[in-house]
Amino acid sequence: MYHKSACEGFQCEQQLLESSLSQADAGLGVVERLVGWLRQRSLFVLAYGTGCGAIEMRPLMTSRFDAERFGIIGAATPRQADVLVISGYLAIKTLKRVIRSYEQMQEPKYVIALGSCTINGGMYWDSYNTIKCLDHYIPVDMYVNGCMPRPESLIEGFSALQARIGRGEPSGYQRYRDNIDWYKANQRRVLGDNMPPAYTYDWYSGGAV
Amino acid sequence: MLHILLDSLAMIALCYVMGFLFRGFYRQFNARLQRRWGPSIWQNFYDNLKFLLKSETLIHGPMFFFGPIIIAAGAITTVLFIPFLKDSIWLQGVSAHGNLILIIYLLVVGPLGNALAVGSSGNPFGVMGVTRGLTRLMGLEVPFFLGLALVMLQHETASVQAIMAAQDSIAHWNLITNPLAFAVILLPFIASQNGSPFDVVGAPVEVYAGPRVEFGGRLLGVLMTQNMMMTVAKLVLMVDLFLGGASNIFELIAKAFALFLLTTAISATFPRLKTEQTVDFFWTVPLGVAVLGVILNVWLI
Amino acid sequence: MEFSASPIWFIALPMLAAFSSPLWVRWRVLDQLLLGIPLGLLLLALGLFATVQQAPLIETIVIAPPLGIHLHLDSAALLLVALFCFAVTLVAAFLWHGATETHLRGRQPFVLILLLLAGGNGLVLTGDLFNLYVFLEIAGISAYVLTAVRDDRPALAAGLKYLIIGSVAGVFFLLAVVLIYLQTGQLNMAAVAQAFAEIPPAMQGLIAVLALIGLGIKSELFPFNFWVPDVYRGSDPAITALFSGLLVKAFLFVLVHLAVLIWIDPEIARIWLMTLGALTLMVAELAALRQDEMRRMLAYSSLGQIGLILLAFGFLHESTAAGAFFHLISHTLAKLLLFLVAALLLRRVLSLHLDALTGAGRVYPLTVGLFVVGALCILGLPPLSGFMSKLWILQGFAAAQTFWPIALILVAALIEAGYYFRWIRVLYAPAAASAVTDSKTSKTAPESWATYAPLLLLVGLMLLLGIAPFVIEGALVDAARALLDRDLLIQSVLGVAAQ
Amino acid sequence: MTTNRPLLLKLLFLAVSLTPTLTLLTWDGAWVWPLFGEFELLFQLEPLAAFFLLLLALGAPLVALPMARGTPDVPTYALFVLLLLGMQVLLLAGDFIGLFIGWEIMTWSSYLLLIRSTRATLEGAQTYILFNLASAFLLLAGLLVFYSATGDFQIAALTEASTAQRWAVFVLLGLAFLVKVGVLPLHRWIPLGYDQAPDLFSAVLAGLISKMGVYGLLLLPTLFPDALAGLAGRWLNGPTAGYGLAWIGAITAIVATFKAISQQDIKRLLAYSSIAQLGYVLTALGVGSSLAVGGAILQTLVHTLVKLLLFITFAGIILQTGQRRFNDLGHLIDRMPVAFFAVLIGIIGLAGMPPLPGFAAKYLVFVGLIDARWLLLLAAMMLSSTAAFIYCYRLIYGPFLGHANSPEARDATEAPMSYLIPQIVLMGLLVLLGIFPGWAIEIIVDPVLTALNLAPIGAPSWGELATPYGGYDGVILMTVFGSAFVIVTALFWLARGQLRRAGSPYDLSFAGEVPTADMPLHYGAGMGRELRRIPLIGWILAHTTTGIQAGLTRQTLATAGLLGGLYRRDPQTWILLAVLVLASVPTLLLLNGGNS
Amino acid sequence: MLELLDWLDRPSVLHGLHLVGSLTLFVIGLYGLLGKRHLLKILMSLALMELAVNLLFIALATTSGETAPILSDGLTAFTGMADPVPQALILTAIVIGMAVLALGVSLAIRYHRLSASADIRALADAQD
Repeated sequence: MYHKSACEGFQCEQQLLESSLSQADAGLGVVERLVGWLRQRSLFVLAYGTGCGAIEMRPLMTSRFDAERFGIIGAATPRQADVLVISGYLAIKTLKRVIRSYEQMQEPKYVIALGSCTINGGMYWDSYNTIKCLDHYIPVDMYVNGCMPRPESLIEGFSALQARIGRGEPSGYQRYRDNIDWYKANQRRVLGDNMPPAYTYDWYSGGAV
Repeated sequence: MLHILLDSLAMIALCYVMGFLFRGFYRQFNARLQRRWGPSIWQNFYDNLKFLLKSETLIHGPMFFFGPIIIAAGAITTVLFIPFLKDSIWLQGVSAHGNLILIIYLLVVGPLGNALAVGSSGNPFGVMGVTRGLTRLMGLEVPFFLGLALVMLQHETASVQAIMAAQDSIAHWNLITNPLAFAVILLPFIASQNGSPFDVVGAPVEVYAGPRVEFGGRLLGVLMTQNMMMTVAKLVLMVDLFLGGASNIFELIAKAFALFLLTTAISATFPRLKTEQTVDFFWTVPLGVAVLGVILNVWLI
Repeated sequence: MEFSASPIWFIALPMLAAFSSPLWVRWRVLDQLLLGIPLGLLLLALGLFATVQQAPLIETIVIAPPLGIHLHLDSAALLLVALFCFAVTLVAAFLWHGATETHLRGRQPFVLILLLLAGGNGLVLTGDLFNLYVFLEIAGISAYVLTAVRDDRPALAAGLKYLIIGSVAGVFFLLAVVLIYLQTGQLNMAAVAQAFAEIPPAMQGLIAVLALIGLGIKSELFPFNFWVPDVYRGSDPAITALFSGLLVKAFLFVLVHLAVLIWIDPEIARIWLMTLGALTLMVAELAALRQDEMRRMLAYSSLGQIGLILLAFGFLHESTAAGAFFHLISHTLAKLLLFLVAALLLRRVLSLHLDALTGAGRVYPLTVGLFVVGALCILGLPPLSGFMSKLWILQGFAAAQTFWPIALILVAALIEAGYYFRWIRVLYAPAAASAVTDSKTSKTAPESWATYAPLLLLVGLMLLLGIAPFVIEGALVDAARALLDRDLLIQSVLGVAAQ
Repeated sequence: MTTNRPLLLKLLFLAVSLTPTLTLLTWDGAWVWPLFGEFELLFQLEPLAAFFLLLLALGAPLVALPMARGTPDVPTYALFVLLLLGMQVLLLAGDFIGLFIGWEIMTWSSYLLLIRSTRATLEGAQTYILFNLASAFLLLAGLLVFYSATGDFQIAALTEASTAQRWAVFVLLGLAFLVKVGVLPLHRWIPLGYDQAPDLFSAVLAGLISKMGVYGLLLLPTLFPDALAGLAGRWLNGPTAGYGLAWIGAITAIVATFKAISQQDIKRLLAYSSIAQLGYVLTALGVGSSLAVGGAILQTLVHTLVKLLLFITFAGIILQTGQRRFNDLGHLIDRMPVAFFAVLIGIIGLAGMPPLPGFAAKYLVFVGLIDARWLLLLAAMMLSSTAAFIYCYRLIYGPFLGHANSPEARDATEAPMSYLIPQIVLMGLLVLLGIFPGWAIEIIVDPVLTALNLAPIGAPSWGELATPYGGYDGVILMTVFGSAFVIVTALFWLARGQLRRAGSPYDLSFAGEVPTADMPLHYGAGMGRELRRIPLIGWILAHTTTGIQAGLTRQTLATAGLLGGLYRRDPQTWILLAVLVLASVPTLLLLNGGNS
Repeated sequence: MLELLDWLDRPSVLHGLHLVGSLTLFVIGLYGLLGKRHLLKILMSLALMELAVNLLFIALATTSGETAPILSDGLTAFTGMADPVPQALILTAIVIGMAVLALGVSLAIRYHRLSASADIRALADAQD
């Protein structure tokens, strides 16, 4: 948990990431197991073409690699999507759209980040207008490394995500919900006043209807 | 009472299962045509259940919530007003209290209810989709209804059961005795199934603007469910009207599947039309054939 | 002196009263007499209906016809006389209460209105052609002066115009009378009627055309009625009400009467009269469409109705003629109402132009409401009398299987609706024009109910005749019979049957 | 006591508005009023007229109630009472004179009511009155022809008339009633009039006055011995003359529907939809069979209820917001829920969807058309009734869904109680009739059919609508649909997960963008515009009769100017003309051979 | 010469001459009415026309040799007298014509005083 009193800056973020990834299996009931199984068999992907990685989504979806056989299929709008794929570097201008799209997705929702740029900025590490570490802004469930990662690795990534879903492991959206202040603070740091409107997430703190 | 309840449940269940399996088949069929493996035939179940089990659903007000409910209720009502079997007390629903014209109108009750929900979401893209849908409906309904009217005229009744009962052998199938009517109806029927090439309205993946743009979570699951049921309901209606109905459930499935295969083949072959092209097409080709059919049926016979 | 119910009273009494006006001025009973005389005559006329129904009253002056002059009071004449007396009574009542215009008070209008009444009555009653000419001029002269009585530029211009065109009409009519006398040696209408057929046809035609022009000008028929809008526009609306309600009707009656009486062949008379009527109707209604001045518009509408009445009379059938009489009455009622409304409006606003009256209905609801009622009556919309009279005429045509006049009348009514409803719409326009409200404050005149009483009486009569036309049915049918039955008239005057 | 005067006035007005009800309940026997000659007015209540009187009895108090709101407007009250009087005279009349009197009183009093609106333009008012008077005069002409054939004005069959007379009566009276109903191309007064009339009065115009045209059209076949078939024989399974009428109705319905779709103003849209709906009625009347006429009667009833409901509701909305264009309203569903349900019920009735009685009416008409084997007409009707879905959707989307597009729409509140009560009553009636179509057939339609010498349709039970072509049961339909609705809702609530309401109307899936208030998010104005790309619709929408009418007006005015030019102000010209006539007549006679 | 006078005395010739003369007068009056613009001239023309009609009447109603229709000493029978009716009528007509003319002239004078114009076109130009 992120508490301002407990830690400061980079250490806290590191701590947060480690704790979420290393969470142990909770005891799952039959229903949860079934639900998880169904969820992992059907992933609707909002393939948001933010960067050059978008080019790799086409072979993934079409006949060559045919992601549909794993139940992975495109979705037109964030409302229907389960997985948000951030395909490559993320300009600050795009970040706002990505955040908004992510917040508009219905839980449970997952994020797959594609390529090195999302991990550490990659070749844009010193660019003034790309973000370096996506995880500071939205919770990433799966990083797929490479520049660019080939469709095979993407499938690998999806499989890993599916496995995690099947196991019922807590995923990024819960983290986002729990640490909304931190994420928002980070977002505000790069976006300034140009933040997405608050009404898409403010019910996190206000309680559900 | 209990009989009707059981019967209704059986019809709904049959529709649900048949619908998802048929759609699953359709996906796989399409994938094979595209030299892919395609998803499992059960994939639609997974999708549907996943949506029904989403933990969060966003609504835009009460009407938005009730829209999918109305459309689902409409689908169930439609299913129950269509007799599935002939000469049987099972799978009849309440079809004795309805008729063909009522069914035609019931087919559009749901979509219109859903259109309200789309409107109340406030998303202009959704409303654009609704307008496209209504436009397509306007286009397809004319030849569709005219074809049905030819059948009604032929049998001088609007009761589906009576029409079914009249087709006691293959030679008396309306497909044989009134092929023009079938020819008229086939393409509008595909359009009413939201099948390619007339599927620009609710293109599930490619087109952003469609009636479902704001639906997510469990509401989308409800929408998918009714869609599958409606598909089967329309297929069964066609079987009843043109393929002589069915005496048992296997015959029903076989005939419905045959018809489904035909529509699938057509869908997979032709590229998508724009809405106004669709309407224009329906008002020229099928309507032209229908007028021909009217001339043949009314004046020459 | 024993009072006898003689037709001479209808002419003599107003004349006597008019000529002894200095006396009345001294006694200050001008207003009372102006109201009382026509009212008395009206009562007299009403009392005479039963008598006249039996046989026409004939008053010979000095020598018996055909040599002498006689007054011939039959049902038709009596109906008109009663109508004229009523019209004058009503206008007198209107003028008595709250006529703010000084030129409409006092001796001059008193004399002139009574003379007009005498002239009108004389025109209708007389049985002698030259006497007819004299009454024509009496009525004419009083009308010229009444037109000009306001004594300002427009009124004088209108009066002069009226005088010139009226004198021309007089000359033409006189010429016709002269020719008739020269040809037949007779002036008595009945005698002329007997002798007319022996005149050479060409001369018959010439006489007919001359008389037609003379009377056509006076009775405002189409190719001769171009003066009407100007004169109606120039004179005071209250006076114009008399012209439209009294004078024209008298001349029209004379025209039809002479045509029926003198012209042997009813077919030719029918063609001429109906053609003229139809032309007058259509041309006037169409021309009225673009009028932007209320008095002009009413003038054209009046012309149209005259055409309609002539069309119905000209058919020379009993039922259309009865309808025409009815329409004559209801037109008089409506036009009185409309012109008096115009007079009322003119007391408050400076101009009766369409633009100046925009939104007047929201400022003067009662006055403009009365205008609407009058317009509805003219248009022949139930439940007002205009509807019943039109229906009567139309069913007369329908019963005779003649459909072109029906089509014509209905089309004309539609055109008429076009402009009347335009006026109504503008009068009730939502944006109350500042002109109306401004002039109200400047020329304010609190109106008493007495001012409206005559108008409301008119509305009541329209409603009564519209809902219960049977109350005057007998009089109308008798009048139509008397007008159209040539033989009966000749017999009653000369004591012999017509040839 | 002066303080109570407005209240007393209102109460009096409301009481008078109940007179049609009173007439309907108490009028029996015949009342004769003499006119002149052998003519007399005969007032008696025939079953056909009783049906229309029922509509009047329903509509009048429901409109009067909201009308009585606010400071008393005496002229309006008086004119409304006159209007009611006129319509009652029309309906009670047993002869054509009475019918015509009622017709005319209705016409001019409605005109005077119409121009009380501040929106009425000269063009609109003139169009309204001239079309209506033209209709009245056609009626008059027709009944004069009728009189010339029978020598009587009593409404009875023309047994001894020649063919020419029959056709004349048919064409003249038919045209008169068609103008009132507003078929194309005689419809132009309807959009203008309905649009510009005072908002509540539009309800009367659409709901009641136009029905008098239907009354006339129903009366028309009774004038001929063999109904419409007596005119020109039969075609397929129905009367030939009716086939023409039916096509007029169908084309009217199609064109008016597309025109309605393209309107931007609510009241204009409703006006065009009225034209279209009455087009269906005309089609059904053309068929002339018991089923179709029954459908027509039911459709008349439904259309009255629906149009009253919609116009009163929208009058309430206009009252509350001052806006009347689709683009200026929006998202009133939260603030005016009753109005929303009223319009919802209204459009379901308008579109003829089950389970409301509009469907029963359409069902009967469809079956009638199939029975008559007039299938092309069926297609035409189907086209217009499915296209009607689009304008129905606009009706509910524009004002109630989407985004509030004006400040007034943003802060509107529900209309006053006097508007809501009629809405609720009408909604209840519609739903009731929808659930019990058989009842409507038994009680309302069959007496009229019997009076028209047609076989009654009959109904085995209240809920069931039965025809030789099969039927349906409104109760079962409603039960099944209701249970399905309840079950699905219950299942939905039982399933896991939470529902969350969007925090803002702008929380939209918008391709990642954030929509703002200045974006055109409300799709109220442009809806249906893309239909123009369909050739047929594009052609229809590109053509109007405005030009014809304007041309006619221009020509008439030009003629008027020409003739007015004759009326010069110069006395010498007048004299010259007189002299010319004097000179020309002998010349003409001479040329003619002097044989006069 | 006497023959000429006798010829002229023949009723047909005399009447013909009177007819032509009075019609000429009538036409002159008509011309003045149509062609002149001054109000007084117009009124004079009117008078002229009326005069023509009167003349025509008188002239055609008598033939030469007839005496005045006055019963006096020696003249006790109606034979050989002119028809008295036209003369009586014409007297009336002249009086009426006088009255109209006087009225017209007085109106014209009033009008001239008010508008400083005696042109008939000015009358026509009076606008609303």
